[in-house]
Amino acid sequence: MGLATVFGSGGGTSSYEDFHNTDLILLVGSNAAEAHPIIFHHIMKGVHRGAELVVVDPRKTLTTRRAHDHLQIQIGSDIALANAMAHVIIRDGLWHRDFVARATSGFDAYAASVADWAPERASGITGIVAERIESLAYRYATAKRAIIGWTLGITEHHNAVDNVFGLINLALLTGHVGRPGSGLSPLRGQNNVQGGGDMGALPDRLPGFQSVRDPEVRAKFEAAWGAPLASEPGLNQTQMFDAMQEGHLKGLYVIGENPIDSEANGHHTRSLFENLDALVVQDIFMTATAEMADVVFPARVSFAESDGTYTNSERRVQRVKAARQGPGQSQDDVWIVTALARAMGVPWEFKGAASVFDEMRHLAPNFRGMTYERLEKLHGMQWPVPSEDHPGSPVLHTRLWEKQVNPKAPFTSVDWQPPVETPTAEYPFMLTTGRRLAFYNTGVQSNGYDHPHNIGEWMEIHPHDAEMLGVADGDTVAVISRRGRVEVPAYYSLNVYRGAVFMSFHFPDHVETNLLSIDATDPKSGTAEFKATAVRIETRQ
Amino acid sequence: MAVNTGMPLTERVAAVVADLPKDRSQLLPTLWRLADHFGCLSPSLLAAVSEVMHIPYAEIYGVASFYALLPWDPGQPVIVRVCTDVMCSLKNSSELPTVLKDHEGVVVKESPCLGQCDLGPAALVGSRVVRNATPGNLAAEIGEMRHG
Amino acid sequence: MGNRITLTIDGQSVSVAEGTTVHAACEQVDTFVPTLCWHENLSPANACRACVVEVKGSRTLVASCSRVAEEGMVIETSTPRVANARRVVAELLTSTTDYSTAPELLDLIEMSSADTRRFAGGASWEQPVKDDNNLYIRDLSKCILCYRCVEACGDDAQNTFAITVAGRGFDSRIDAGFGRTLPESDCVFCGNCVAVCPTGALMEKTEWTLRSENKWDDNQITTTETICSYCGVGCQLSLHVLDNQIVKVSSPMDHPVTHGMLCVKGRYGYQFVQVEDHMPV
Amino acid sequence: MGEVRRLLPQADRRSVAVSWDRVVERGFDKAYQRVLDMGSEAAIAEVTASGIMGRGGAAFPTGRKWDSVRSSPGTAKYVVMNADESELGTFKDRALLEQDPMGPLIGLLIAAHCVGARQAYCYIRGEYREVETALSQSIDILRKKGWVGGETVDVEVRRGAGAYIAGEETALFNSIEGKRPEPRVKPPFPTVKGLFGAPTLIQNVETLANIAVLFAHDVAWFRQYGTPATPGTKLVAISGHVNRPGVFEVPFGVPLQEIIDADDLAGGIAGTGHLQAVLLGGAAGTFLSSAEVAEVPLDYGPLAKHGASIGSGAVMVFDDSVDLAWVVTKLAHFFADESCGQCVPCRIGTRRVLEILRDGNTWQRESDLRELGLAMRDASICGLGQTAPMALLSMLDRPYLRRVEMKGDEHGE
Repeated sequence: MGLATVFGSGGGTSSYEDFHNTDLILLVGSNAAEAHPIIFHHIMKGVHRGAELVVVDPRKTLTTRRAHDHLQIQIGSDIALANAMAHVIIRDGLWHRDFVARATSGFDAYAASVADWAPERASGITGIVAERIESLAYRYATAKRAIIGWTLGITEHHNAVDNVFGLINLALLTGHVGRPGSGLSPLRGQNNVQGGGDMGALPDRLPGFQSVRDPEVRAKFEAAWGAPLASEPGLNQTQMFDAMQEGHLKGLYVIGENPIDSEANGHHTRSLFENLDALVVQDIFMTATAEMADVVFPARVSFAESDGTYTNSERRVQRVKAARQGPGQSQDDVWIVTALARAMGVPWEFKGAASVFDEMRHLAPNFRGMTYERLEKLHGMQWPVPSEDHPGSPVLHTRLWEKQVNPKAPFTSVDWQPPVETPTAEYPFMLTTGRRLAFYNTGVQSNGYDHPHNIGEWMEIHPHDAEMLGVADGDTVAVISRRGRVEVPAYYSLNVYRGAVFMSFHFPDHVETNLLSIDATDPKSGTAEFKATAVRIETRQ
Repeated sequence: MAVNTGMPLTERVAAVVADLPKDRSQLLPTLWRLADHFGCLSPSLLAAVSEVMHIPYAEIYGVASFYALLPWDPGQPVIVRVCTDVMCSLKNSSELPTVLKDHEGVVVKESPCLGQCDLGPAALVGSRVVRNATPGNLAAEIGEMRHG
Repeated sequence: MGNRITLTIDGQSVSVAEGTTVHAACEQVDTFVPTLCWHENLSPANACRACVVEVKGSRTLVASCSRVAEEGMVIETSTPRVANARRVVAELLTSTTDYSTAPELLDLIEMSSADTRRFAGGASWEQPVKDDNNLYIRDLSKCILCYRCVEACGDDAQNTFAITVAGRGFDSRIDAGFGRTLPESDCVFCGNCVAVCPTGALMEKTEWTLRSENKWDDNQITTTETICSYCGVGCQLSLHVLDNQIVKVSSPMDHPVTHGMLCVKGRYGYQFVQVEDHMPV
Repeated sequence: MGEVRRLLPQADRRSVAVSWDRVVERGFDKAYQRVLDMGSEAAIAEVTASGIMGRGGAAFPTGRKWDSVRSSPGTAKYVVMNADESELGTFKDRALLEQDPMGPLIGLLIAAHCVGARQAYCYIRGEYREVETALSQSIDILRKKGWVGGETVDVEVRRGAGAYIAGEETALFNSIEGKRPEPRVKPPFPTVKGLFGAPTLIQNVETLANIAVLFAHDVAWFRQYGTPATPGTKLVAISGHVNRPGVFEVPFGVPLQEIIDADDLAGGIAGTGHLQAVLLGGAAGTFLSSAEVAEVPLDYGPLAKHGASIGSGAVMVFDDSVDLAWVVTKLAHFFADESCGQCVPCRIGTRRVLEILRDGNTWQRESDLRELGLAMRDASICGLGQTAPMALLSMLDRPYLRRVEMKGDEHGE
């Protein structure tokens, strides 16, 4: 969202390979060693070649253990850090004057917006001493090449897009974008989040990030599809939930999602779904959501039982192929959607994923040069690939380094807002959530194998906090937020600071973590604030 | 999952090596310091070193298990290393371990050449070199070690 | 593309890019030099010494896998000294190790005419299989101490450092620290050690079980390349399928995202695909 | 010619070994000042002119090594004193450090100054704890004089922990770096990429002591002793069946027989009174028969003709009552225990050699032992594996040293 606004397309600007040849890697809100282990391999290759690794994370993680520097930031204070870094960079003249003048717009307003963000002020909010903020600003600004990577620690906040803008601003200020070894790298949480965006699974976009508001684009698709298209964006998920609440939205078709377990404020989600007139779920599992459905379409496992493509965090479009037969009457997603269309009276032909892809690439210039043959031969290709003789684009936005830059990349001033919930006497702890290495999301996939560390859900709590509460290592405690209550074993951990606790959301059958989390969402991206929930902890009587 | 170090031990270790830099090159001096302080090394001590120095536990073990002199025997016994290499063997040093094994609280080990070939048989009692070793002077040295 | 240098291999003049190893130079002229511990994606360990060649002017033989070619170097790959060294290396390894599932070692035995019984009968590596988790086993009777697993676990890929070479000399061994089981150790079960093991000392539990039941049949296994369905990294998977069941997952060593390495979910988290009762259909 | 006193001071010294007085008495203060005055380049030229070669065993020209480190690119450089003396039958560095620790230390400071190193290490064998203490005290004395620390060079003493292989220069670097002391592959050589990946000068204790006495005098003085090809003196450690075992300083070129027989040196054969053989150079050395001993001088060239080298300066003397196969078995035991385990020929080879010898099959399996030994010599990574079979091969090459086959266990193996 932030990247698309500033640069015109929502993809990471660098390749994994860029991590090998850079001088500074700044990870913010990312535990790559556990959430993106193979990207972490690339990061560490760079580290072994001399790059400095700095991690900003409220927790100590496997990633921070390998970092040269770990800034253990207070939950939800990233913008304060980013603005203070910008403050230092501008104050001390470390910014890239030529790049800023040539390739960006809005610098003056931005400079004014960070003028009162002295590191001392940010220190009080982030919990990081001012000298370390200054030092990081210097190192980032003076590095020959630098990459900022981030994950859900940045985007699962009520001000997620502002968080991203805060980081993009730093790259624009220093010219660390659009060059080999310098860039902005969002590490995507799910295997095809990028591919979904590529294919237009966004309310305001058609395939290839083409805007639905653009009449020329619409005309192109209308001609190809033989149907009129809405000229205004549809609803994002938050808006859908609001519409369900208000009773406008009465039917829902859910493909490959398990919102009953995965959405914040689980009790609320369930009540919304109960009030729907029709719920259709297409999935490979009888998930909690599927259990509520009026109709369930059994699907095939996309990566092992059907054909298609995924796009990864470096914009690499790669082939997915069926390796085995799906069970029983299951069908792949394209077949089900086609059959549904036919049942609704549209005479679509049953064609495979290849023909869908071919249609898409002829309509979306970024993908035009990708054929299935090329994708296989080259181990996937990184968009944009405008023609069939184009090699793909490892680095995005190199245009920013041309003599004439048009359009320019705008600075976006952002102000820090605390998390929607902050500790109170009644709810004195901040719960933050995240992934554990061996597990994934709501566990429908990762609970199928026998991992030696699978002991169900547990909560990490600082030993001093635990002792204060009279909680022994391993005791089961009740965790209560304004929305719900769960019971979970608490283990002592020095990975969290005092006042913070950590849980994952991998074992909803054991502990429904998301009953607690707040459904305050970012108005721009629709992402909920999973990372900051005020809770109270009670010993179980 | 890593060995549970328990905070107290980690903190104790941190205190014992407080003056040593925490970089990897100080690993062996750190192990020596801890061996001297605690009498011997142990798995939980190595786990504490891992925490304090940010070196993976297995790596520390890989290094520590290489060296023959680092002590692992708990109960603070006196370790006697008798050279049974060529030159000391010619002077019948290989008989000494048999004589010494009756001493309580003494662990006798055979050692490669101790570099005392002109004054063999040689032995190390703790870290003290005994030249022209006999059951008698070894026993005296062991006694001194225990009481002094 | 940098400078080029010229060297002589078995009397033949060869031009290679500066920085090329002697072994890679030999490959360029189709001169086969055997390797055991060397792996394309790992730092050379220099441990097995199967790849030694004679370099004119050098007192000892030279490990070709790590030695960088120099201008004017004169290399012989099959002198009597080289042949003796290779043969003895094969004989020493086979005297300690169960080499039944080690293809490169079997090749080395054949090409060097090694007598696998010549040094047998002494101390060996025979020991019980370590079966302490349901993802992979460790059969250290088959270990040749090539260091590959340690490097893959360490700074060449995973950076977990859960295992190390411990002890020394003949008693050197791969260890997670005081002989701990893997679940007790820092191991995160990515299985990258398994992926690079050349001897079958490390093996997926599924493969090991099927082999012990005589059900593993390479000719019946199909391999399909696809992409992992977990996080957004986009790792290429090779799904090995036997009787419509995924029995193993690996990744191609030349893939630009993975370089053959995966995480625990990608390598082992596939069981959900074939839980046949996952949906009442 | 007999004993010389250069590195080992006369017994009638007034000063104690660990003292500033000793530095002055030995002229080392003037030596150090002379180097500072003449500048690094001239000093290295003087080292080169002196013809000093490394005394650790490899006999590499010292001046050339210094030049190489000095000219290697890099801001951080290191010098290391290798005092990890653990070679079987070798104890000359221990004697030197006990009797005159200031000499090697001054040599170290001079070396650091000449190659441009700000950090030096003394790596000392773990068993030599008393020597370590003396060395640390000596460094403290030099620190108080401002010769160590501050703007000059800092010196850190590192104590080993019982690993012979840590005396191999690259293994020693790994040990200092906190890694397993496994040798590294060469090239790159330490002069280019050594400790912490930086250009490093590593020298034996005795070599550094020679540096100190050289600059306390001059090249002409230094070259008074020894041969034109091999100037100077050598410390030899004599043990076994001689009347006066100990460490002696002798000029290069002196006949081996004289070292054994001279009254002020080893004082003649003890035991049965009949010399059977000498094992020259330590565990990795070469057997010389009594006939060979009678004809060779202590010099690299002539010894090479017999396949031998001075090595660490160990001279182990055996009378004719000793079964050399037993000695070789002992050596095999040593190498099997001390192999780091990194490469196949050494890790498994040292064990197989030991097994064959211990089973008393030395002569029946002569060809297996030869081929195994040659593979170890040719294909091992480092000097340990490469030289581990040397004594065995030298015995196999000297049929007249064969005795009636005896089982190792008859000797209490």
